[in-house]
Amino acid sequence: MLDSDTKLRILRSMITARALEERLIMMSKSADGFFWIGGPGEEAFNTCLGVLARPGATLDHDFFHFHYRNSATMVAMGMDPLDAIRQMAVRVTDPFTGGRNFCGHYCRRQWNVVPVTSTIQTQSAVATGTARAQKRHGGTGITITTSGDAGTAEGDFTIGLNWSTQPGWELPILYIVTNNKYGISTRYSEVHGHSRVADIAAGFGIESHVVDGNDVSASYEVIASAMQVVRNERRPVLIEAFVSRLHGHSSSSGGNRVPEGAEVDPLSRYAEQLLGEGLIESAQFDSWLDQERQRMGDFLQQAKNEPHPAPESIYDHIFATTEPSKC
Amino acid sequence: MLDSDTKLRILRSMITARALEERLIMMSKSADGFFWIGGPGEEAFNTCLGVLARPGATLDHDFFHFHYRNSATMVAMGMDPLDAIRQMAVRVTDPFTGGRNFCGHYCRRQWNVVPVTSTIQTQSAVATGTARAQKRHGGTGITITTSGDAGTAEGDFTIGLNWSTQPGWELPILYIVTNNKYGISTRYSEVHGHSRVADIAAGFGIESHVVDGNDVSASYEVIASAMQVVRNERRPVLIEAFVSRLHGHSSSSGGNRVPEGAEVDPLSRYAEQLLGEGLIESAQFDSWLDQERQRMGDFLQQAKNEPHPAPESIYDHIFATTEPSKC
Amino acid sequence: MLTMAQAIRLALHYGEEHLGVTDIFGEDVGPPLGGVFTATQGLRTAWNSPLDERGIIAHALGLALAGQKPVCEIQFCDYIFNTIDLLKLAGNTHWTSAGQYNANMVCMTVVGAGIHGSVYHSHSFESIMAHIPGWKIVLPSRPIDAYGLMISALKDPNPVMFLYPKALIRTRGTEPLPGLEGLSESDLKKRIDAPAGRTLNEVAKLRETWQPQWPSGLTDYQVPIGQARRVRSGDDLTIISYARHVPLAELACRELAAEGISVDLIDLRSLYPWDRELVFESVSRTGRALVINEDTPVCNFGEHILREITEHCFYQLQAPPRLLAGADVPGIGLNPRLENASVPQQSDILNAARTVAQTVA
Amino acid sequence: MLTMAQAIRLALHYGEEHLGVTDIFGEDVGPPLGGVFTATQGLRTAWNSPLDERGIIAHALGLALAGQKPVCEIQFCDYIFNTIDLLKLAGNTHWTSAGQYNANMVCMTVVGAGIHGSVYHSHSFESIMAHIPGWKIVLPSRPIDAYGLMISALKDPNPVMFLYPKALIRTRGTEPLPGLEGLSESDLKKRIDAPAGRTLNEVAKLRETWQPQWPSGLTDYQVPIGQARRVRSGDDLTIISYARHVPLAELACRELAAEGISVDLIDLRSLYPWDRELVFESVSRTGRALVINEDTPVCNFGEHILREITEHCFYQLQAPPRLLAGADVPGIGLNPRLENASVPQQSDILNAARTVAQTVA
Ligand SMILES: Cc1ncc(C[n+]2csc(CCOP(=O)(O)OP(=O)(O)O)c2C)c(N)n1
Ligand SMILES: Cc1ncc(C[n+]2csc(CCOP(=O)(O)OP(=O)(O)O)c2C)c(N)n1
Ligand SMILES: [Mg+2]
Ligand SMILES: [Mg+2]
Repeated sequence: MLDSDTKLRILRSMITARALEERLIMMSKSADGFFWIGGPGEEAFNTCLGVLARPGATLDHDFFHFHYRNSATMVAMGMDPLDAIRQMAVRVTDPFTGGRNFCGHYCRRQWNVVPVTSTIQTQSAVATGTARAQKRHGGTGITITTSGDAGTAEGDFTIGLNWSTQPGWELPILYIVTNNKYGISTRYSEVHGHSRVADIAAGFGIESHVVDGNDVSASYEVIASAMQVVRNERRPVLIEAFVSRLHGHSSSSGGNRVPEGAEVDPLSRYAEQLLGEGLIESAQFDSWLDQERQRMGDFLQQAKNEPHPAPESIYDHIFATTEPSKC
Repeated sequence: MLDSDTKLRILRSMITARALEERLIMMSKSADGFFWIGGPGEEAFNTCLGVLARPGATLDHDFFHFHYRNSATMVAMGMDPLDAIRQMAVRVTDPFTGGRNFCGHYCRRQWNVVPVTSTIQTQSAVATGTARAQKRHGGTGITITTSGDAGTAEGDFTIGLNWSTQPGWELPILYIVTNNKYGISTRYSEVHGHSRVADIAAGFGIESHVVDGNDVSASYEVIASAMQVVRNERRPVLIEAFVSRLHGHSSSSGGNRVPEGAEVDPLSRYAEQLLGEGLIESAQFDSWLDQERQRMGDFLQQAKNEPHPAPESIYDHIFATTEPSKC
Repeated sequence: MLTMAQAIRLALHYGEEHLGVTDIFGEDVGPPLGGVFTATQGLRTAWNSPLDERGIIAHALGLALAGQKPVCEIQFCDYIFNTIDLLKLAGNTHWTSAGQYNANMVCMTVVGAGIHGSVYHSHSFESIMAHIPGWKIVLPSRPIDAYGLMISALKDPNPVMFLYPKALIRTRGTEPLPGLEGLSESDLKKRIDAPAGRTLNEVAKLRETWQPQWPSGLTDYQVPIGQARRVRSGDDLTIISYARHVPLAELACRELAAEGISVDLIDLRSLYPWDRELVFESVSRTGRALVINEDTPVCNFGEHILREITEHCFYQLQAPPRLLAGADVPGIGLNPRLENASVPQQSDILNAARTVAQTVA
Repeated sequence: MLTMAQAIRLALHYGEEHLGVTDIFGEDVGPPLGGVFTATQGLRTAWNSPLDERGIIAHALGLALAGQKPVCEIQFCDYIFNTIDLLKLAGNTHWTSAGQYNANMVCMTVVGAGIHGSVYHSHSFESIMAHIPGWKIVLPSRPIDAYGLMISALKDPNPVMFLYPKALIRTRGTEPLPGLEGLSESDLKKRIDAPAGRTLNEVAKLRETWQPQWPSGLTDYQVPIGQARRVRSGDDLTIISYARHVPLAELACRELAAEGISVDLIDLRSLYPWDRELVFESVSRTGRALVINEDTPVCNFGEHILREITEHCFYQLQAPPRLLAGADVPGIGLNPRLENASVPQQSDILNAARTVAQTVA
């Protein structure tokens, strides 16, 4: 059971994440940014993930191979939302890619957040590499990888499962599939004969759990207990979390708003729960949300004043000249 | 239960297949051929498969996406072993590839035997295409694809499983995995955490069976009943058959003979069974085998008299100039 | 006039009705979306595949082996690079089977930058593709060529890679499509563009009952594979380009003409086979050649053309022939300053053209 | 003298002991086989992967992201073509992360024909590889270069593709390896070649207890990436080649010398970056250039070199520079008549060299 402090921390982090996404969406519609993709509708699950994760720069910390909808996780891990706004504003101050890549494509070496790649599902296979390093190293650091439901059709999904179950080299990976029932416009049920992605993991002998990703308490618990297994038993576990996709697939897919009420909003749901528990009051929630919205607007103003990358900088960082510092 | 005629037919076909493989191996060691790869040790299972299959050139016939160890299946389907010897002798009369490809790389359009490709496991994914055509067409023609155990680690294996279980488009595919417990030098148990390949199929909701592929009766039965399901219910089934690898991986892998007795020889085993049943006599068996060995030697002489492909023929068949005749 | 997306859609429709096309499939290719670039809206045989490029190419190959005529789509060429082995298989099927089978399939995918696509929606693919034997490759720059090349691709018994430039998909052509000369833009739109909606659910609902009103009069108008188009005639310099850089080069040519440089501008349209006769004839005459594309420069398709030009027109060359290509960098940055520095812009074309045209030994 | 397989093995051993190599893996790379070409026998960190090239490259990238130093092998380059997207990812990791991460990994794989490898054990890979930004690419033709390039690759913080020609793996070099000058061939073999056996079981049994006796004295001898080697000096013609065609060209040069044609023969050794200075210096002097390799000709790496040569040495060129490459066909046929017609032979080299050397305008 979550204590009140944690509950409030989660709620406030969800609020920040939502306000951030709202701002990024606005930017994609104005001249302040281009393509938007992100995670409104996934805040409940992704925030819990961020709260429970252990970011850092060593093998004793966790490694993160994220899907492009993990802003709420980054926020929960302590990311300054300004950084995400800088990325959306394609400024050189974008600390993840220097104005090179889309929003949501995080990368932060100090936190073992490896580059988010647009190539769907390759992260499942790449994750086995960081996990092998961690297995060899010992300790309780784990590798966490997230993906959507549709992407699990790529061979790389089962490649990851297979490589993480090699005899003697079972890997400490927490596989997370956020199932929002769609890949862009294609329904999960149209192109998947198995009703649960989790079934596939079972075929590889991997423990798996299905959870309502819009339910904070359930998500927190399943992540916490799965992490405990992965951290201590050094073997993979998969969680399939059913989540909402509140703003459609992205800024560029036809019809990107979902009709009001068609999908659960995890933020309102959690707010109502905490209201019901008497932990917060309605006005308090509204003011927190307003504050965060205001803050994101201020961040945008700040980011807009920051420099663009220089044209000739395209030639920077093609080749490294020195060895990276060791983990 | 198999009747005596079928039993004898299977035995004789197995003898032919064995004598063919022996000849091909000899050719790889002499100047009569190059690289050898094939199926001594898989004759029991692969012969039953050939006996039960329905080769032909239409969608009502079966489609074959073979592994490179299916000579016994081709023999059972009626292939003249001379043709395989022509391929090993890289003569232009090789009806499968015209002297272009390795032995065991069959291709026969009249029988819906699509090109055997050296790229391990791609056939699992390609097979879904012929099966879709058959599903749409109706009837009882099915797609059969075979592969080894190690190759199931490729993503293409699960890609095939996934595409053959699309809702409303469950495909009539018989997946066969001949598990000889090795990929070249690497033991199955060293690189697979799941003890049965069949488990993976189950994750996709695909019915699967495990069989001793060195046992003719068991193999025949499991293939027959699986085929019945695939033909009539138009959905995929997978069979994992445990087989021997009597001459090692290929002519070029280090140490290619297995020690005498280390693996079951399905041919001797079946011969002994039929001897026990009084269906054949020992001398009869020996003479059949001798005859076939002799015949393969004669075929080699014949093939050696046939022409080589001409150097400039490398430019033939790069592009087709007319549409293929319809299935 | 129609857009390239409409032209492709119409050609595919013609293919379904008259050329035996059995399957048009890929990610989000079927209803309700009809392709992220709308090129497959309303088509009878279009369906949604799993999110799996390897499965898509393999499935198309299998369909072709079974005598079907599939058209598959890879949503962005940026995501085709996990299938190169399968493309090679399709390309060697006829040869390896000594002529028994052909891989009678078309694969379509969008290429190039120009829509703020960032690192993974800006790739070019023609150079690697041209290195895969057994395929024909086309890459139109105009709606009418897209139509004619698609018809040719569908009629060809070999695997054909149909590339098209994502930046030009919505641009209207200036030539009417043969057979549809009488149809107005808005009429065509009303007939064949699927209705829009504010939400995916609304879109799905609207399109459930929607049926395109395919115009009658469509013909099998073909642009033969291998035939380039002379966009402008000139004597001082030959510019060879394709796709998005054809209209850019055309603009540049006008400016160059004002400066007294008369350019022979060739839109290749087909990259394999390509129109060697037209190119050699032109370069032999002008003595100066500039190839323009946006792929990265090492093993760039333009280098192939330049190698052939140098071999065949060596004694006519009056200046070093040049390649103006994308920068040799691992990606196209999202910030427009980065993108503009990475793929040839109008000013780069002018500079390169002037250099080649004005060099004197 | 040692073979290339031994040279690679020794360099990898040096890498394990002194350069922080953590993992050497791939299909059949670990015990008992130690690689189908024996290049990884006896190595402390070698292990067998699943049969899965995508998994191999992805895993190597993951290890590199975690600060390990992996060397992965793709058994034959013929099977690397399902991983091009992953190679691209490795190549853009440093750039896309704005310098935060580097993919500190080496990938090794054998290339080329010459062992009756038929359609799928004869591929070349350098042309497609060179089109993937962010990688360095090496391709030795001699054991000593294989050693020196592998050491350089292991020291380089970037992804390095280590290609080696399968036809030359067992050929002995003529130069001793620095540090091992005193060791005889048979001693080296006894020390580091794993014992053979008649059956796989026997092999496995023998090798269970076997330990290589690594020679002491190994150094970090390096061949700098990007530095070509002048194999012969000459004035009439520059031949630029690499891999299996270097010894073939060397033989041809002797014959040409007898005919009075003196050839400057350059073994590139590194393809990205390549030694432009040496090549331009030579071609500027000879005025004639021939590039030889066995990859298919469209978007061939030699076309890249020729484009650069034409651009930089245009006014020194006295004859059309030429490419002698593999035939433009979908595969190498198994029958030797087919293979010989598909990849450049000795006689093709002589003919091409004579043509370029003797052409007069
Ligand atoms: C390999 C690859 N193929 C195609 C795409 C284009 N694409 C981007 S997102 C997407 C749908 C992803 O669906 P899902 O995996 O369910 O994730 P979601 O967006 O729903 O979170 C597609 C097809 C891609 N980015 N990468
Ligand atoms: C994609 C690919 N990778 C690697 C190889 C090289 N190779 C040929 S056979 C083989 C082992 C195959 O093992 P398995 O799938 O168990 O089949 P078996 O040979 O045992 O029947 C390997 C690695 C290949 N042919 N294709
Ligand atoms: Mg989804
Ligand atoms: Mg096996």
